[in-house]
Amino acid sequence: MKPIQDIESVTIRFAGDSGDGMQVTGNQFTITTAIARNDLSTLPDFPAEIRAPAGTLYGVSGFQIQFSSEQVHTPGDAADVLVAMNPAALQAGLKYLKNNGIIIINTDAFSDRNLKMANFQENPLENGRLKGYQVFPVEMSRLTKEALETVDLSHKEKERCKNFFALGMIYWMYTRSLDPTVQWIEKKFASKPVWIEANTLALKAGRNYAEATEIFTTAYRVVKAKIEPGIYRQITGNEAIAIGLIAAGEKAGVNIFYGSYPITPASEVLQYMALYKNFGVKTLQAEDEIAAIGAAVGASFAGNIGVTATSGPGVALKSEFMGFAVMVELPLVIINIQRGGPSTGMPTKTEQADLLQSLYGRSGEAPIPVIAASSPADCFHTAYEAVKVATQFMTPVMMLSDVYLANGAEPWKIPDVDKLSPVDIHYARAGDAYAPYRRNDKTLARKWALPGTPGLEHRLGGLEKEDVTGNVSYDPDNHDKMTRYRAEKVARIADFVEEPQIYGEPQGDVLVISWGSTYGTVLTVVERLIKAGKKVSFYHLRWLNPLPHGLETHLQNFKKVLVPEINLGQLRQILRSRYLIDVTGFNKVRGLPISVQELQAEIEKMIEEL
Amino acid sequence: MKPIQDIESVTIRFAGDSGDGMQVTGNQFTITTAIARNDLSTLPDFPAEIRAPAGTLYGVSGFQIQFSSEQVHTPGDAADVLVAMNPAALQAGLKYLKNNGIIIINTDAFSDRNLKMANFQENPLENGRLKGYQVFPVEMSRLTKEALETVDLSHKEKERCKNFFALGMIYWMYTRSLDPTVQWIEKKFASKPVWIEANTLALKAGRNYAEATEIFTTAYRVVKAKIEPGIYRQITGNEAIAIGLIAAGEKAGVNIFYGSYPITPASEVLQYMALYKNFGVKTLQAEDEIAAIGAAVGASFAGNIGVTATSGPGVALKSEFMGFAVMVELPLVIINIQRGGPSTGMPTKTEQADLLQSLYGRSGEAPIPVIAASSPADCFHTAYEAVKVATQFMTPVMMLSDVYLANGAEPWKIPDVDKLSPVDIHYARAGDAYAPYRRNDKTLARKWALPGTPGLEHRLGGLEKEDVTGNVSYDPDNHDKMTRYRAEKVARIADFVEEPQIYGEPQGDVLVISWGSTYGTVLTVVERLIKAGKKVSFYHLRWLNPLPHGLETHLQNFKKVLVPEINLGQLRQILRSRYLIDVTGFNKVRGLPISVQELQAEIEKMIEEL
Amino acid sequence: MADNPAVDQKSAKANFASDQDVRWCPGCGDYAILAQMKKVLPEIGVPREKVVFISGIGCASRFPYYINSYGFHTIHGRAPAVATGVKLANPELSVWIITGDGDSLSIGGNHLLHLCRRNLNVNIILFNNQIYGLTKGQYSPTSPVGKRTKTTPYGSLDTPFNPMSLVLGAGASFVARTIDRDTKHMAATFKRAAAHKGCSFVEVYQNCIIFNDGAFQSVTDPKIKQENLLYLEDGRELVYGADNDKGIRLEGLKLEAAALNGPESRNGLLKHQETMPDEAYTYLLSKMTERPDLPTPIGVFRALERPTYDEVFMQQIDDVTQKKGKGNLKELFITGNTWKVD
Amino acid sequence: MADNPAVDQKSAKANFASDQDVRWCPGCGDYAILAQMKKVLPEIGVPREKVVFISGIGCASRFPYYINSYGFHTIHGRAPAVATGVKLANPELSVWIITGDGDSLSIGGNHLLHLCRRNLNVNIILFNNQIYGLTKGQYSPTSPVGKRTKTTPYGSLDTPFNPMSLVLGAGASFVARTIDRDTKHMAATFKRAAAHKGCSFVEVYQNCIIFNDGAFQSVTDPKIKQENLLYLEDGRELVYGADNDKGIRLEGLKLEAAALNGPESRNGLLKHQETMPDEAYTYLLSKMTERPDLPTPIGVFRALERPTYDEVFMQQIDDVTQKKGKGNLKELFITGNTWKVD
Ligand SMILES: Cc1ncc(C[n+]2csc(CCOP(=O)(O)OP(=O)(O)O)c2C)c(N)n1
Ligand SMILES: Cc1ncc(C[n+]2csc(CCOP(=O)(O)OP(=O)(O)O)c2C)c(N)n1
Ligand code: SF4
Ligand code: SF4
Ligand SMILES: [Mg+2]
Ligand SMILES: [Mg+2]
Repeated sequence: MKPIQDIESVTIRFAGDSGDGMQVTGNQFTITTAIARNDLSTLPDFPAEIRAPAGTLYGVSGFQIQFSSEQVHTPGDAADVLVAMNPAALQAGLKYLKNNGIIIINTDAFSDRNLKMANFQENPLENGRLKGYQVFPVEMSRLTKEALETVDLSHKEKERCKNFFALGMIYWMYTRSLDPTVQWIEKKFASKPVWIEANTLALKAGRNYAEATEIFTTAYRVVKAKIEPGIYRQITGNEAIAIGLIAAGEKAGVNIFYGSYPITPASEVLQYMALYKNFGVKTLQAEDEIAAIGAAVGASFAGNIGVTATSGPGVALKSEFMGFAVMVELPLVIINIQRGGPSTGMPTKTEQADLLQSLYGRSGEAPIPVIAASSPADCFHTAYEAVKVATQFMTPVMMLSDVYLANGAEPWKIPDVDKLSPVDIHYARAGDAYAPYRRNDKTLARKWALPGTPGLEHRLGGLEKEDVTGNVSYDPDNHDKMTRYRAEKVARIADFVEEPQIYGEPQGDVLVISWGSTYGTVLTVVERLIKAGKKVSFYHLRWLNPLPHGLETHLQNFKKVLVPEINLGQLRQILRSRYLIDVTGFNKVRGLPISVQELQAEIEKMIEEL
Repeated sequence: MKPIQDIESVTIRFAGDSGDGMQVTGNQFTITTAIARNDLSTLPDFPAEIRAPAGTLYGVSGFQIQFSSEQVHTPGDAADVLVAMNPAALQAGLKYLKNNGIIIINTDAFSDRNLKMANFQENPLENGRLKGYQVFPVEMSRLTKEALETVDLSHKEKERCKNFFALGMIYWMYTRSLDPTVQWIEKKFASKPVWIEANTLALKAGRNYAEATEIFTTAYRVVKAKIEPGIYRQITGNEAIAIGLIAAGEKAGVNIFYGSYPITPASEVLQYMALYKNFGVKTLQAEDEIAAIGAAVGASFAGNIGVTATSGPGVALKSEFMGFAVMVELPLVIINIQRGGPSTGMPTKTEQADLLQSLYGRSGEAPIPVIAASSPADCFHTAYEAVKVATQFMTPVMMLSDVYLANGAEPWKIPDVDKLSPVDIHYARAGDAYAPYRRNDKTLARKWALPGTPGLEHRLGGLEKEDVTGNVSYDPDNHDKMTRYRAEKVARIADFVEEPQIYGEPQGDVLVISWGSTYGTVLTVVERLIKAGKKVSFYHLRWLNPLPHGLETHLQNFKKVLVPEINLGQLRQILRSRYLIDVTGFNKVRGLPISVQELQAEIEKMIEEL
Repeated sequence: MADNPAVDQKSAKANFASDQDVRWCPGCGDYAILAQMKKVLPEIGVPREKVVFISGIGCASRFPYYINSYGFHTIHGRAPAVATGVKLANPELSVWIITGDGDSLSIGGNHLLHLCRRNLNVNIILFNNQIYGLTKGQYSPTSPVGKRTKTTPYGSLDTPFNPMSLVLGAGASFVARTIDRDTKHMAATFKRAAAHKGCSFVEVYQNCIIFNDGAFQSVTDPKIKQENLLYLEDGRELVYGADNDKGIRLEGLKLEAAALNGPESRNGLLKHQETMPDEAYTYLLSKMTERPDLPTPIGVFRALERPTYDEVFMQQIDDVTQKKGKGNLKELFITGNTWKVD
Repeated sequence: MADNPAVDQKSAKANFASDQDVRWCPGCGDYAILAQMKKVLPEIGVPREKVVFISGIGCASRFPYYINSYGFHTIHGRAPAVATGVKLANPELSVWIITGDGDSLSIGGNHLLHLCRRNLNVNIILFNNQIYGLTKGQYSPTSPVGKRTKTTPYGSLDTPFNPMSLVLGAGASFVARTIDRDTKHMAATFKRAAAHKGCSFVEVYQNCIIFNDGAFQSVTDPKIKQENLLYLEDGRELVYGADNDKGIRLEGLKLEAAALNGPESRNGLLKHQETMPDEAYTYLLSKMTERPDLPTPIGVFRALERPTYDEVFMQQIDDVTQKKGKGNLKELFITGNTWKVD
């Protein structure tokens, strides 16, 4: 046996042509790694094109995973290992690879044509271009076909199994069991036994090849991480949203009405919701974003919980109805899965630049509570909480996610259904003396009166309403009063929702504040800096509106406050205005998550300069 | 002759049924007053309903004018004189009247039916309800009919002249000449001589009645104000916008393309623009707000200057295209005539609550310069400047007005056409080596290449563009760079536009900062306070984005900074965030202008508490 | 029928009157429509609490405030979208959409047509006054070419929509027209709309006395209307005129007006069929208003049943539930690849 | 014609090729459409710099990037609005709208129809693949009932739009259909669209090989297409089938397929007329795709001239200018009641 070396954490990037099955490969590696009890985080990196011609640079499909014996919060800035199935994958993948990183290459794909398409003037395997990396050239296509000699498939079909050959090699390198993947193959191809045979053979052949050949000298082991006991599954942000919404609907005992119009990266949520009709979920693919939210508002009026999801350009279209929902004070959840903007922008790239739009993108004083998810699995809890607040306060709620969370996946500890917090709804009942705009003392919420209930007939609309009665009113003082009620109602949400906990000491040199998907990066950096003895702490905002009560004190307890954001400083602006504190921003608008390395460097510099 | 008393300034409110001709009466009084060389400011107050049933409270139509021998910046908080043509007008008008104010009443309209409709249990002329006012009851209907005895009109028609009778009385009271109105009547009814006779007779009868009857004891005189020499006309904000746009188009030598969808209070601008086709103005009443801005963007692409106007709910719909315009960097002017919100809100009432929407109501980082008009006449200059900046910087520009400016009118000193500042455009020319996104060093503007020009063929779109070439690019660093370019381009506008001047001393106790239509109120208050020896100064923001360079220094030179706004503190929030200064807000969201009195009280209190 | 239907009806009518002051202009055609609706509602057999009126923005759209049922005055052009949500959330409700020509054919055109194609079981009442009333007199997508309005001071250039052709092109299953001044006809038409299972579209010619008075004079002026109106009745020939002395027949694929002056002159007269499966017939009816030589048809153009959207929508939910079993959260949570950490 | 048309055409075609990599999926029907467009453009007699392609968002809408003319890739559904501004700003431009079935019939339906009614002189090419391509496979307003897609895992419930009936209902003056696989027919159809003065609407059946492969198999599969396709030619009888052995005749107001098996069997066959003023004829053609027993017509359904919007729009400006004199700023400023202060 070759020697086995223990290491703490590894980042692997699988890259190949869109047709090379890299997402399957990545997902299989992920599950196996999770079962081996490492902590992990993953990120697929799809091409923007639907199906680019084979071999092109823009057709490269990637999948990155970081796994560790410690806690992991990001898929890793840069990879230790790059698996490159063709020249384009190599070309595109090199910039993600660490110096001295490992490259495993399918040399069979290095034809002149493919090299040219990948913008290589010469074969990089031959001209020293890969100096400084540990290169493992493997004739994967040929070896796969050889291993499958006896299988009853065409040459072309056999070659399609080469991703399992590659996976087999990586399993050997990281001392992983093949069993979970073999079981998955058996289930997946249950109706096509020949493919079970082929894929399993390829997988094993890859493992055996790595074990046998002299080019692989060492295998690695990442020991088990301390992970909370429980049942886990791998979940993407979009899937988690769907499940969170359904859970909230079930807990409330109310049907979810999900009206949406497809848009990257939100379409998937509609696709998931449409599957779950047996939960009484109602899905409508409307003719546009306006109709989608309009139907959701209508459904809320009639007693379902209206939900709609979209991305930036769709939010713009929905904003008139969001203002309307503020006026009629009905429960509604609007989900914005942010992407690179402005305009059509970079639809498949991540960004956090819709925060100010969420807060202010409506005419008049139209306050809406805003909550943001911090990780793929957290999308479940965030969607759940959005529904809960929407019904409790009779208000539209905006939930923010982004491309990175939507497509990214991480292990989700499956919660106990019975322990989910209740979703309470205050209905007006037949027989009540109903005044549509009479408010609850504490929440300021009005009551929900459902059409169909005798005696509660009433009329709602977008014109200003008289306090209590809800009749149309142009009275100046009433308008001022109602405007302040609407603001105060949203402000009071802070009295009811859980406050975030500060991570690290309650005072020190630098407080890092984040929101949304930068959570993982910031947590990783702050953990490292604390380990290194720096006086750095971390406060992650879940609700962006209203801000938590405790925030102000925290801000005052640090010499510097840093807000890293994938925008030009939107939360920073809010905090400065609200607390008059000279908050510093760290802003990269590159369509990519902020990297651990660059953020760490920034904070270290900040501390030095104190 | 009765005695004549000199006074400095007067506020009169004409009020009657929608059909009573109060707007005509008010406008005539205004012109006559302007010709008599008083400074003045006016405000019509239409009912929200199209045509409410006669005699109802919500059918009252009002017109208020303040005129003075000093400068006047508002139509006056409260009236010295109320002309009430019926009980509803009295009921609705009382709250606008000063204690001990004068009420001139058409007693003929005080039937039981009318009293009831006006919510009077008893006749207020009889039950002492009007104690504390100087009441002048006049049988206007009867007297008018009598005066018109010889005229060949029906009784009903004759009665319709009673507004001129009322106007005649007021002319006597303020020692005004009847000539301007007589001339106007002659022109207006040139084709209907019987109406010339009738209205002129009524006017004179009113004057003579006031002169003769004993109930009017004193006439008043407001001496001439110091007014800049020039030719003047009365202009409303909406008309001024139309003329400003046309002037800018003429100066630029480019057709204005005005695409719009009717909405209160912006429809009038379309109505004016549609009249001026002989200026080559192109108007399109589109199928909705989205199509309206879309057509405007298309027109800008093809070489016209695209303009669109709307109000809050329409801005929401236009926001996707505004983001698109940011991306394609074409000149475009979006005018938002703000009204009470959120949602349909209070469509005929004024508000300043769309500032944050203007700044942030788009997905992604999508900066748009924002300019706000300060008075009806200033709408001319603001619209002109919006076009100028849009073409110079190749950017959409948002111009803000509001209901108060849109409907309000004031004397406009007609500018010298030849002295209007030039509107420069930088075209790419046939033969140029055109790179669509190559930028001007100073303005960062790209050049405008018009379809039809050989050799400049190029393609624009909403996807992120590569620097210089404008090709579609998903490159991370390019995106960051372009995002910052777009922000920087807007920031640089501050280097080119005129800085506002501070009014009052450059340092002191309180600096009042305003934007938009609160200008008049703030100026009036600050003038008074300075006269009273207070250390108060005033800085009015014309551009809200970018903010002027000099602002920061001013902010630091005062102990307190106050921002009065008809919203919950939107500019205040921007200033706090930008300058970290504890700016105080004065916020009334009542659908009405802030009153001079309440603001003055607030500032006085502030100074006391210093 | 009750013993004293007159009294019953009156009380029932009051039953649907809300406590809000009606604020249309005196003389507006909207009043007559409101009166008929309040009269019809008690007769359609749906209790007040199950009736929902949904409107956009415009004079017409104030309607819901004046009916004592559930009401939703939404945003400009979007009532069909909101109604879709309401009906799918609770298919038992009787849903009425009230809209104007600007609301439904200008800004809201798309939603209206998608509603028609989906065939949601709701009733759409379009108050067509060929003008924007609430915003004070701009032209609308149904204003005729040449019309001078505030925004077309030199005459409108836009060919108007033919609302009937448009909704037929979108597949509407029930299409009818009535007139504000013809109260009985209007009441009958509303009842037919209510009775139709599917999306009912009713165009009401409505006079805006302030900004477009007399737009429909040719069919409302008692002196001339008989010559210009064709009452559609299922199974009856297309005959009109004060003395029923004119008829419509088909020449090739074209409609022609014919004088009826003898028994054989009736040959070839078209007979109205609401359920005519031939697309062309109803379409030709819709086009009659574009032909100065033909009368304006009013009544039910088409009443064809096909599955309603709410029906198949709920059915699919039931089917899936039947097949998969009622959803169970615990099971949903543990779908996919799971693993256990102890 | 040039001496060597082949060469000329080739160079001209290259002339309209842009320098951008074409990024549709290999095998997508869009490639064929692009190729034909590049072939046709040099032949319509408009120089490159006067050609503007305007699109919304979708796979189809990437089209402008690949043509070396002026191009504008705008926002989802709104190309007709943008095109309206472009054409009115400069009526000399040859304006082409490229759109998908989702872009133009879902989110953009209203703009499309308003464009048709106004009859702006532009060309609309709708790539109908009965699916949302760019967003990866959701159903569209032209997907058939029962279609399983990503958002309709249990089958679609929405009755699809018939794009042809819809634009006819809106008053479109030129309506045609062609197929990505029939390159010659496509080229000819594009030329006809370009030649039409007014708003030309062309539906192109386009195969999305990834998400909806074979949607138009019945009219593209060489083995069966002859039986399912009806080529419309002005003045020619409605005859189809591999051996021209079938025809369409009118039974009352209904179309019927008839076997042609003798001279007298041809009696009563309909003859195609692009300029048929009878509304019903073209409408019946549009409805043929809803009839399983009838073939799918392709070619020009209708080409009727009526005044174009850009024409009357510019004319009105001229007329007013003629009447009032060219606008003069100084005069404009001093309009209304003025007074002088010295
Ligand atoms: C988004 C938006 N755009 C524009 C308006 C202004 N608006 C209100 S009603 C209306 C049109 C009214 O015409 P119509 O629908 O025919 O109704 P009518 O008043 O004639 O009954 C318009 C343009 C609005 N309220 N909201
Ligand atoms: C406002 C907005 N909503 C949604 C989208 C997402 N989107 C892009 S293209 C598209 C539909 C594409 O379908 P189709 O128009 O048929 O074009 P195809 O891709 O099939 O050619 C959608 C929903 C968007 N870009 N913008
Ligand atoms: S404006 Fe016209 S439609 Fe509106 S209420 Fe008045 S009369 Fe009726
Ligand atoms: S997804 Fe379909 S329509 Fe889009 S490029 Fe691919 S094959 Fe063509
Ligand atoms: Mg109308
Ligand atoms: Mg499509």
